[in-house]
Amino acid sequence: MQLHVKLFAMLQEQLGDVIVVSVPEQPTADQIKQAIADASPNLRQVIGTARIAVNQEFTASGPLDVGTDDEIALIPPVSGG
Amino acid sequence: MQLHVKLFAMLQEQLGDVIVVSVPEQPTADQIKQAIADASPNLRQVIGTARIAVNQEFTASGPLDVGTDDEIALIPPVSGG
Amino acid sequence: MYYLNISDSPIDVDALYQKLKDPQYGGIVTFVGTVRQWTGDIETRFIDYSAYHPMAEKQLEKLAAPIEAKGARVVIAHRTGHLDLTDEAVFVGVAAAHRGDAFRWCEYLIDTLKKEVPIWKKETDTDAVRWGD
Amino acid sequence: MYYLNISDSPIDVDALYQKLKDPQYGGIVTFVGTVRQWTGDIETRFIDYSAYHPMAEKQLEKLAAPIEAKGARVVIAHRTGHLDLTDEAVFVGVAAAHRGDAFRWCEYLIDTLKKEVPIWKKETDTDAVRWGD
Repeated sequence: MQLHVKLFAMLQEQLGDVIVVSVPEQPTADQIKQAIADASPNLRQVIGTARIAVNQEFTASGPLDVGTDDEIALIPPVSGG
Repeated sequence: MQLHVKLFAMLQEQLGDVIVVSVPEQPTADQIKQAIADASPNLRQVIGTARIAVNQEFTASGPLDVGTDDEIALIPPVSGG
Repeated sequence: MYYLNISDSPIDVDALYQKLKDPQYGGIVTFVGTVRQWTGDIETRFIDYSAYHPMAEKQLEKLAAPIEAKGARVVIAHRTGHLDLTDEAVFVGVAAAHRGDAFRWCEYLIDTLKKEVPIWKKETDTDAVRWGD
Repeated sequence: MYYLNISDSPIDVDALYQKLKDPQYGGIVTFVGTVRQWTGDIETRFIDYSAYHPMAEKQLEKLAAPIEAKGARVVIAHRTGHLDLTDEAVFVGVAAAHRGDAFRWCEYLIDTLKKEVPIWKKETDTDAVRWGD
């Protein structure tokens, strides 16, 4: 399954607004992050510390019931405030 | 020794800006309060909860080295803020 | 350097806040106490605050100096005289490099002010006049 | 009802403070985070903040709602875009009946905002550009 993943902050600067990755059905957040890291190995570390959000909610561990209609985002460590 | 003691808040309303009381030489704060309470027995309770300040500093326990030139004040429980 | 004021003038929250801004501080915590309408079943109409002025100002200096000595900035203002509902009675502000310190010191200052600074409130409630709180 | 805002407009501290005033609250605690010049040996020139807007606003609602459910009022604003030294980046205000609650909840909100709300800073320092903090 192909997912469009929104990118932000330094990842957006490096990779653009969206990255398209191939993942298994019902992927875990870690599988999505792994697919992004495989496509951008020099950003592996920051991708590793990022979280996945689905439809603007942070995800828990475990398989995610996501399809191509869902809004997926990779959220690097936040630094507001 | 006669002391002029400044009054504030409800004590000022009841007894005026200053009360003059007779106390022993080097009185303790409790002795000053006792002299004021003896002069105003119906205000004994609030006088009991008040503190004595000398020259705009709260006093510790023990004899106070005060004379007629010092500024003595009876400070009822404060309620600013 | 700290700014401390006790007067009958209305408290200008924005002007006091501006005194706390400085490139060296990243966190500004302020506490404002206003005249509240209800305390349980008691309804307040207005409050008169009075102070033993020179001593109250000295006490504020004693509170502010040790916090400033830690590198923060302190701004405290207390209004006296007649205050209506929602009027500001007290402003306590601390600017510090780190926000945890600013929170801690601001709360310490208002807690200690309420115990150690000779200011009194006379509350005119709908049912009675009450001194203190 | 809470007021939450994330935008490029400058933060109007006084206008936000006014939203917290109400006869039912006696204590208002605010935290303001400003752009600080020095962090150790690093000198900051300016900061650009960006946000994942709809999610950031949802996250703020999740923070504010439980505090409002306790009877307090919450006002939070975060600025995005280009900020210079001493510009306000964030305002967090809580009005409550009791000041201890207002301090606790205000600090909880800024602490949690810094962990859970998708906003990022890009700091342009004199020696380098740095993401995050």
